[in-house]
Amino acid sequence: MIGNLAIVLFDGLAFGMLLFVLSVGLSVTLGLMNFVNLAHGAFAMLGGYVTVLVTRELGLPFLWSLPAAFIVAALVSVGFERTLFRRLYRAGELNQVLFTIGLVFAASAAAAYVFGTAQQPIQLPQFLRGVTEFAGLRFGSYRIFLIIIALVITGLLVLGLEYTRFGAQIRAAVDNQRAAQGLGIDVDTVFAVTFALGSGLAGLGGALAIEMVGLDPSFGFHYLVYMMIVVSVGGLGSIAGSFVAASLLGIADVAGKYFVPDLGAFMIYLIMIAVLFLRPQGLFGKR
Amino acid sequence: MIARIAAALTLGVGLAFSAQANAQDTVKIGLIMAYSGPFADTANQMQAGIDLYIAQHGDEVAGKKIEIIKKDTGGPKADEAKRLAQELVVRDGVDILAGFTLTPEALGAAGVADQGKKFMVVMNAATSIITEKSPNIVRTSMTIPQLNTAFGKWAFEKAGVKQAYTLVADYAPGHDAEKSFAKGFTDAGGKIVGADTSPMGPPDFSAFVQRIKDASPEAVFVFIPGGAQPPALGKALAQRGLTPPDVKLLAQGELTFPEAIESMGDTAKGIITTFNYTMERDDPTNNAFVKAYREANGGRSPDIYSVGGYDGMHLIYEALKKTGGDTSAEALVEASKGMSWESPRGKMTIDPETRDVIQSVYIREVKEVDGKLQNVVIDEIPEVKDPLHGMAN
Amino acid sequence: MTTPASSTADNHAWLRRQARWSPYELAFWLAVLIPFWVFPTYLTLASQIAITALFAVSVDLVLGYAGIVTLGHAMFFGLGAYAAGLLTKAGWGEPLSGLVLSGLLTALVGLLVSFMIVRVQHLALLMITLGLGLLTAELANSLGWLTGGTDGLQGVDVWPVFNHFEFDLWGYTAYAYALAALFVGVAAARRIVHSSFGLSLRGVRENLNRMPAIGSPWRRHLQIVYTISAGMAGIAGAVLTHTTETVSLDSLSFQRSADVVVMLILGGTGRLYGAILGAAIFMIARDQLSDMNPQYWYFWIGLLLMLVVLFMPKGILGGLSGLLRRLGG
Amino acid sequence: MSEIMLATQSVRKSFGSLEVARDVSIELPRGARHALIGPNGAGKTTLINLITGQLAPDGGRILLEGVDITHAPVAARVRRGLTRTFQINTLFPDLTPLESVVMAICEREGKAAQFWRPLTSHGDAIDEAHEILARLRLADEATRTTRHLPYGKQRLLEIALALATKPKVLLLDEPAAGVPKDESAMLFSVIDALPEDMTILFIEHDMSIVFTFASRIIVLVAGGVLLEADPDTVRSDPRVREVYLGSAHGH
Repeated sequence: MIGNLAIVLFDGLAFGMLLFVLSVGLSVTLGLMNFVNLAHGAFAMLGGYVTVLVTRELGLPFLWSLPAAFIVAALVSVGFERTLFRRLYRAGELNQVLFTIGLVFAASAAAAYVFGTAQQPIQLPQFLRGVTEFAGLRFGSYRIFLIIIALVITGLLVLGLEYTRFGAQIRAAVDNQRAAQGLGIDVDTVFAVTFALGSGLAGLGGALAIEMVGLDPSFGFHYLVYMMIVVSVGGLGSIAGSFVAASLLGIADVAGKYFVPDLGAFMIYLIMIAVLFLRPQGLFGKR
Repeated sequence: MIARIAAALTLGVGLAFSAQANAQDTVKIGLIMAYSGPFADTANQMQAGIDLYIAQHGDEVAGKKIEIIKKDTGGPKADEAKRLAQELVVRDGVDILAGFTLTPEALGAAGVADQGKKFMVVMNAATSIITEKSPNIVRTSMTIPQLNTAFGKWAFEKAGVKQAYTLVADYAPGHDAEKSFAKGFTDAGGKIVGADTSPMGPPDFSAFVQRIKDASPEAVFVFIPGGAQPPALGKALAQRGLTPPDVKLLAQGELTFPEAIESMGDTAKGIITTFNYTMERDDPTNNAFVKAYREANGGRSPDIYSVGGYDGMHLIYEALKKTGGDTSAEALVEASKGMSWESPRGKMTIDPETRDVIQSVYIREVKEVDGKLQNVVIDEIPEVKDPLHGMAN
Repeated sequence: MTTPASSTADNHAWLRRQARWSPYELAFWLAVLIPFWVFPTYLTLASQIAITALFAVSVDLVLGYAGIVTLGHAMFFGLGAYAAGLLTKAGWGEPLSGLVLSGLLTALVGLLVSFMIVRVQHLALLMITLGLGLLTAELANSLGWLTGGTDGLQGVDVWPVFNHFEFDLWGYTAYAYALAALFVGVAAARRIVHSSFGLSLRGVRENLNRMPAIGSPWRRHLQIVYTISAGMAGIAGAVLTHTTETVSLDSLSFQRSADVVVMLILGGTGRLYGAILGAAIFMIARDQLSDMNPQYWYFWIGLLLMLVVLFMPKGILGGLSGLLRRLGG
Repeated sequence: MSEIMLATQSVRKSFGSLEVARDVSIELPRGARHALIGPNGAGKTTLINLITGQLAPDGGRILLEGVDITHAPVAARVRRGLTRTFQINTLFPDLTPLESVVMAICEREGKAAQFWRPLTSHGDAIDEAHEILARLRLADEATRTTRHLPYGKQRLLEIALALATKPKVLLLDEPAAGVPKDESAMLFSVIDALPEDMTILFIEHDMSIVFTFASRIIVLVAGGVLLEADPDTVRSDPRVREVYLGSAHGH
């Protein structure tokens, strides 16, 4: 029984970590830049298709495709940010919503046109397939890999934001744009780099998601809701918040399905509503 | 200002207003499917089947030209399907309504086929009651009870499974599959030791797979929609060691679609599924169909949706030949009843009473053939009818 | 001090002018009758536009006038649709009373939900409305014995309107029925918007912080408008049930909630007619584009949304009225 | 002795370790024209927030006409006759002054929730709004959108909105903030003309205005009341001088 519980917690955590990698970029851009980027899921989808192309068409190993997914998603997003999104920073939330949802429509259609509507299978390296036995329990190797990646990302982000010059610039620009400009910080560049970082993480998340949840042109819509749940429950702009929220939701979802299968579909939503009703700013939110 | 907008709008509609060519020498077929949205792939495969049939057999039947009009529901959207059916009838003047990848959409449009007296060919949607909604409806796919009741019986009698656990997706087809498999299985003498339904959200099956493992059944029966779910479930089962030969894994054929097998790898070996069409079945009609289909679709293989569309067009063509071009629903339904032909799936007959297909139910197992994993037919249950018709009421 | 140029009589007159039916409005309501004679084969589409427009107007009341951004309003639309459908299944197929009953039921649910809604704002509000909507959809799926699950409700049988007008294949009755519902809905919404209550709602939207400082029980205002809006959305859903005799899970779906908000922003919020225009443009565009290209049409819809944001940030109606004002000098 | 309209009794408030209100006890008799002064950061706006309920005090009581309102919500206090204005314009940018004031009157009269009645049927409210706007020299701008009004007019509208609630006690938080000197004198003459039985407490930095219009002055320093006295006493009090000089040189 204890063993079962351990496995359920582990599986839930792994699923949560996938949600975390997919969402943390959105939390950063929404929290730091006040930009409602519903196209975040579209950048995740882009990362996924990059992985498919790199592994299948170029024949490179899966691990190589991960940085490629990050970089391509980051570069494409920064292109959009420089040319289009930046015009919307002052345009109000509703216009940001309309514009970015329009982008998701267009991206989804483009993906269907280029890659077709079928699911995209990928081949994992041998060491990520199958299971790793530990204390008599069988843990999915890929899930272990996911958890490690998520922990590394969390560590890098927290360190980067707290202890680097650039992190300090981001925090300054968020607190007070004008003051930051006065201090000689190039706010434009800070925003662009932050945006690229956030979208790059989405691309990485999309690449990592294929093995767990598949990839087709509706990915950008499908996972948007889950991303927004993680971001709102965790609290805008909080990396630790996203991490905790994603873990909580992943574990609660799997544990709920395991112990009370009839409530399985409701669990995530019930938790979200309860958390936000009691703490509208999210678990780690400041406002 | 508002008047101007209204004027501009009506002008826009006017431009799009297509003239109602009601020429005597064409047969118009309106296809209603979810070409976009989460079920787009089903529609695309079916469309490819339809296109292939027309390419092979020409677009003229009984001296009339076949004209196809495609309508996207973006669904599952019952109300959209109904509207599109109405518009196809009153504006485009179609003679035949066809397609219908999704059950709610077929049910939504059924009333139009009845009210508008149009022949309606359901090429996929698989809930039993659809054909009971109007005498003008004929189906060329299958029903879920047809496959799974027979499969349940087979599992007990032929595979020697005594007890099984069922896991189905939490939507109407899943519930149908659970019920019909259990019916066939328990009627034969088997025992269901547990039953779960998994939500349609993100495909994370770890909790359900653990529940199955806790129950340590002899066999697991699974029904889930195609797409992202099959590989995810296959992998989750493998991680818990719930794969053949330790545990018998039974499912409807979506679980072992080619993309899913590719993604699952060796863990797919030994999965036993039921379907009314198997791409790998060695048969001259089928081999020719598969070859032509792949050539026309950049290497993509056909599936049951493709065959549903292909056979649906065959039914329409042959019925039109029989009626000599008469497109009235009455004549076409009469012509369809009892029609029998060699399809890529094998022999199929339109049941004159229920207007559903009488066909073979195939039992397949994933095996390695020439170094490649694929579904191999291991048994065939011939001439199976839908067991539910006449029972629901 | 000289006597003020304006008098209180001027103020009365100015306020009356704000609320008056403009000639444009009258022309609009005449123009929507045109399809009966000129485009009789588009009446089913027109009826669904009218239904969606009524739904969008209900969302405009809460989003455009009271500033409650909701991503879960399909909850009420779908509840109304199911209520109307279940009523006919229970043997009462009379449509008009069905509308009223469905509207009352959804208003009641709206009232209950409103106690929760008015305690949160911003992202939390958005996500709670979204969560409640998703929960309702899941609930309808799991109550298959009542709702028919994903297959949809079977056996919906609606009696003729006024015991005389059958819902015909062409959609004459459907369009007339939906249009009448839309007109009544807009007239009611107009009255609400141009009441002292409507003014207070605009106050809430414009500056929530000031409302308590002028003694306003603004939470109660929001509850009232949310309840009215829920009832109106429910009626829109019931009209869909009556005109199509189908009820399915997608009436409750997140996509329907999101689409209606997209249409509303597209047309322009806080203008009532923006909701109607947005619904019409979105649905006509979708119909025409998907006819041309059933597989990839939504690429062009996406492009349309992006272009509207870039060039008409106040929505299409906002953009048009701005343009007109500039042309008029 | 005239009746005490508003009283605070040992009101306390801290943000973390920072005490922003230290046992503040003040009393405003009916018809008072009191000024609340003190250096930046003395806690003047915080005190108003505490009195009107935007902030909840950590301790102490607030009485309006002898009734304990310490825990009443903001809107309830307003309906009892305690209203404030804001130092930073807190207006309705897309409404006209006429609409804003009519709205406030309808809220006061409890008619705001009558969604079935056209606005134009509230004739008395419209007339009263005109009267208030005229009194604040806003009649000519009554139907212009607020966001397009000159800043000085917007400051007047701040007061008009407060007056529409028919306050018994009116707290004005720097009504002339950001207004040029000549205009601010005009603004205060408008305030001075308000009904005599209205109890008024205002925050103001310009000492000449304070000494002209206030009958009594409360000096707040570091969250506590340093002194409450008539203008002459305050003017000559060495501690007040020190605080102001000290604060001027202090940082």
